[in-house]
Amino acid sequence: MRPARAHPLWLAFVLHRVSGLALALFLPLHFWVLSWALTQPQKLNQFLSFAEQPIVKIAEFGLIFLLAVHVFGGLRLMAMEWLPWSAPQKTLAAGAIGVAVLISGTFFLQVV
Amino acid sequence: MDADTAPLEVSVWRGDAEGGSFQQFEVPALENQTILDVVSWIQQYADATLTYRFACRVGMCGSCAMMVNGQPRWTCRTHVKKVLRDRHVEIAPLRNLPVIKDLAADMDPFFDKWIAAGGAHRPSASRDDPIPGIDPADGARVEASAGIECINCSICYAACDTVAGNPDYLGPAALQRAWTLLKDAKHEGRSAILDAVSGTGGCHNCHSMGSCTVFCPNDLDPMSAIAGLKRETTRSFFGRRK
Amino acid sequence: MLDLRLYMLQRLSALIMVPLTLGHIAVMIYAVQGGLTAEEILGRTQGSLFWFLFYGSFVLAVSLHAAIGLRVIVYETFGLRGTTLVGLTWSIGLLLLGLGTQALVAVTWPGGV
Amino acid sequence: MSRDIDRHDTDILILGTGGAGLFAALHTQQAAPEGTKITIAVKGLIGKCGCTRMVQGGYNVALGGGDTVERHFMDTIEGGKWLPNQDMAWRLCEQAVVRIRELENEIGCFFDRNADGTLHQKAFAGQTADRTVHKGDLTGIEIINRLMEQVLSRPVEKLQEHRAVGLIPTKDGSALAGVLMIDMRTGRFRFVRAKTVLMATGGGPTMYKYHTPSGDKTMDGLAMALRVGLPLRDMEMVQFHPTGLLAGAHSRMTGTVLEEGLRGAGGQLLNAAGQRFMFDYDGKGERATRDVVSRGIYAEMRKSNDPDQVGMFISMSHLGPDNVRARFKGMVKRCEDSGFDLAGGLVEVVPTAHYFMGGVVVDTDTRTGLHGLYVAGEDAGGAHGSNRLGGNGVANSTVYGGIAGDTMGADIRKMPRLRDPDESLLMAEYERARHPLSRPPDLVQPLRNRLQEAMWEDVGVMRDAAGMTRGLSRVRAIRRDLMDVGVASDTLAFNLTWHDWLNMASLCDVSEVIALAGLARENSRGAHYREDFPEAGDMAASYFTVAERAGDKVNVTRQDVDFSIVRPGETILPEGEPETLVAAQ
Ligand SMILES: Cc1cc2nc3c(=O)[nH]c(=O)nc-3n(C[C@H](O)[C@H](O)[C@H](O)COP(=O)(O)OP(=O)(O)OC[C@H]3O[C@@H](n4cnc5c(N)ncnc54)[C@H](O)[C@@H]3O)c2cc1C
Ligand code: HEM
Ligand code: SF4
Ligand code: F3S
Ligand code: FES
Repeated sequence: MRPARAHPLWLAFVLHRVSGLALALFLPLHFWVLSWALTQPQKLNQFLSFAEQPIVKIAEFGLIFLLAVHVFGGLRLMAMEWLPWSAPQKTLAAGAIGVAVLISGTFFLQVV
Repeated sequence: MDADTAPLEVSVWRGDAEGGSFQQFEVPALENQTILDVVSWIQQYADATLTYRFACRVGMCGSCAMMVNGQPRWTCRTHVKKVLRDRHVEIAPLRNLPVIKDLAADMDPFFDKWIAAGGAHRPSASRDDPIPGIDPADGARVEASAGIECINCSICYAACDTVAGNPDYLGPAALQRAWTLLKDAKHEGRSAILDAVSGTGGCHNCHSMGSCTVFCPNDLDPMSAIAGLKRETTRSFFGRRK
Repeated sequence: MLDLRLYMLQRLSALIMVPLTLGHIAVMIYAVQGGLTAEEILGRTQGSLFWFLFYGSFVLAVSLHAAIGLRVIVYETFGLRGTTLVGLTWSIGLLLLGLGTQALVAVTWPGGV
Repeated sequence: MSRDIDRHDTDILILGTGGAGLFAALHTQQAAPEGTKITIAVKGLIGKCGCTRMVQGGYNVALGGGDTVERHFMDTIEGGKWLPNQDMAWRLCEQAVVRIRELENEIGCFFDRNADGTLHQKAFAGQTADRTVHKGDLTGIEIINRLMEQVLSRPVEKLQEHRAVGLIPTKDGSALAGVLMIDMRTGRFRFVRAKTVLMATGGGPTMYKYHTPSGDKTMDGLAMALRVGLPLRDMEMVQFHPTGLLAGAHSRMTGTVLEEGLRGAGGQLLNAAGQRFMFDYDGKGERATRDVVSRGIYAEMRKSNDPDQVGMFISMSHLGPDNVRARFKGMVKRCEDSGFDLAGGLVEVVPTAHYFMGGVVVDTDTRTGLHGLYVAGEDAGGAHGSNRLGGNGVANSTVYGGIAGDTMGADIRKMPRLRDPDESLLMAEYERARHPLSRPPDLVQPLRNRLQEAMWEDVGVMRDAAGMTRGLSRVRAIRRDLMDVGVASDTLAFNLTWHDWLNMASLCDVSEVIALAGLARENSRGAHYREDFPEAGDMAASYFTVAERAGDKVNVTRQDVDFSIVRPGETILPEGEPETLVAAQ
């Protein structure tokens, strides 16, 4: 009994929620790893070299992608809410994802 | 029987507030048949106890909305051809509202929220005053007029996942009505509207999913109206009320 | 659920984070060239008031922002409400703030503590 | 058994939430003393049923610019072919001016404006001034939505999906005690006592094969009034709208209105051979008044008499499909949803029963002959005589609904207590409504189809004595058969089939009166056209019909029209006033 939701704005919402959620789950881990800098720098280094593995790179790519998607998606939302209403929301949503792909792509190209 | 005259296979949700399940019916396929006609045929000829609701038959009263193949629709204006999948169609009561019986939902929560959103006009003049001259092309009036033809059918309310998850949320139609009043030069005490839509169930809960706008059979755009409310409330938050 | 106050907090914290996250991503793109080491990171950040303020405001903003965001998700998907919900919001916020501060100190405090 | 009836008390009870019911609720709240309990009961959901919501064209009101209340009044009287109760018509025209200001200023409606900010007004057929205020072609939605909001936001008790089944007088018969209802959602009976009751259930000639009103309207009010012995006037007067959609007998879309404006804009009516025919019937062609065009289409249908090709066609495409699509967006979309191409193709149309001019005899304050009972809106007879002008229907329901509210609010001050019902009459109504529950279940719908055929064929657009007599016996036979059709009684909660049965009972009872009144009027006026008496008769000797039940019989008598304001052939317009202010099309 769910309405068909496969329309662009709903997908944009899901993407924003999933990315937000993923970021919120990732962030404590990130903070934790960083805090090793103080107490166990060698462990941090171990981690960082472990992070050189391709599979981890791909995961990082995903993470940056999510962050970018979330940021630009969020900007889109705030633009829609606060700036005088502009109709082509769907284009904006797509644009935000596009930019995200671009940035994370750049990042990916940098690391490999 | 050829493909055109083979009966329709219709799954209809039967039950009440306690719960229920789908029941199958075979309904003769006829020309110019709407989903309301299908449901009516079942009640008139197959199962006299089937409950549903309609009044105007032409998309004006907004009392015949149901879920058709999982999507909210005015059944009186939904041609069978448009929704038939392989001769099959599934009909259920409108989502996000309590069920009274079978296909009839209880619309009271929807209207309670309409009022709670400040959706009733407050007069700034009386019957003894002349009718105010208002330029129909005035910017605010154009915005009000864009949302005024809502027939409170609750389709958008049923389509919205925020409503599904958040029982306090006033929902798209009520908020859109509040927006039209905010833009109505005749409405007294417009700041009261901003308060009414800023509470725990207010416009700020909307995630701009846009299903309301996609599904509104009247081509209205509650999502933009809600965005407008967010903008105005934000402005007043910073004390830049005009 | 979300009233105007929480909404403004979430949006404002998001706005603060926009330049911060974009800046962070930019630095990362630059920094990862040739791999990352702890020394490299710390060399850049330790003892820098700029980076302290930069990441400090991020930690503050994100604690607020994520706590409110998760509160909405938990409310809408699990129907949690009342004091449980408020408690959960605060716990998430404080957890993030705590871990964040720890990381912040680790990365930016001059010469370690 | 009376234990099966919930008892409930209120001070003021309103039946129906159309323009009349909702306005009454608001006005009575303003007029009644503090602490008066007001209850509104309705067969559907508040504001979402009834016909006021379906008003397209608009609201007649004289707002200057040359137009006057006098001119509106004269149009109403002449439109009604001198049969209207003139005092009622006058009050309608006069109060419409106040009501429209109230709708705009207090209720919050916004009607279409001219570029200079004044109200836009247009002319329906039969009017001599641009008088009709509107909101696009969805005027009723604007009016009812705004009214509904006002009522929903006030402390009025709401009994939704409560169907009134009987008016219950006191033991001595001198006054109304209350109303017996069925709470449709639970299927339980509820008797509501009230000091004053407004009946505003909106008539609704849905006993015709083709009809426009909403599905909830089935003449319940007039059938109830008949049973308590109230006189009903002008019962032969059924207005047909010329262009109802024909989509097949099985579709609820059938009969719904294709708007008047289509013909106004130049839409053409074609027969099966693709030829225009309206000029054979009237010099104005498709732009003639509703009754004339309805008869033209009906006559043409009878001529062709082809069971496979029943209706005529409306054609718009010569105006340019894109132009039509732009100008009649809603109509084009509506047709499209039901599978027709209005902009580019042909849409099959038939005359369709639209409005019921007949109703309960009331005074200009909506009081009836039964103390405590008030009637307003389409349930009340008199204001329109033999024909209602387009735009006078919603004006009538809102004006008189408000007046009813004011009157009840004032009268209740003189009514210190609730009255007790005649328990035996209460039980009789209860038994009447339960009748089908003790018979073997059978289908109700075939009877409804039979009734609609009979009324359409024999008491429809064109009538004669033989036809109406035949119609009468067909209706009576159907009524008898109805008494043998049962409804399964295991689930009474929201049992629509039970309500279909009750609808049929009301429709049959009123259909019989329509045929009797039709037989009693031996001339042709307005909506009533007799092929055996095609002349209008002497205007100065105009009479209206009054039907009243006596025992098991309904008697129809004739009463002379009281020309209290203006006599036929005269006018109250000042000398030298032009005949019409409408620029010739
Ligand atoms: C399609 C259409 C278009 C029209 N267009 C115009 C127009 O452009 N201009 C114009 O002036 N007029 C128009 N009319 C006529 C106009 O709508 C009516 O004259 C007027 O609105 C009647 O108002 P009312 O309040 O008397 O009844 P309604 O608005 O019909 O309301 C009747 C109410 O009574 C309720 N009811 C019925 N039976 C019971 C019962 N047993 N117990 C409890 N409640 C009951 C109904 O559910 C409903 O709520 C149009 C009518 C139709 C059908
Ligand atoms: C940096 C810029 C950021 C911006 C502009 C931003 C913007 C937003 C906005 C506008 C919302 C509200 C969405 C809605 O109500 O529909 C939101 C929700 C959310 N954000 Fe962010 N955000 C940012 C960063 C982050 C970060 C870093 C995290 C993770 C820790 C995060 C986690 C969340 C979560 C969990 C939600 C809730 C999602 C939901 O309600 O569906 N955000 N964000
Ligand atoms: S906005 Fe559209 S979908 Fe929602 S209630 Fe109004 S008409 Fe229906
Ligand atoms: S679907 Fe719901 S979330 Fe907002 S944009 Fe519409 S109300
Ligand atoms: S029956 Fe009125 S909108 Fe469908």
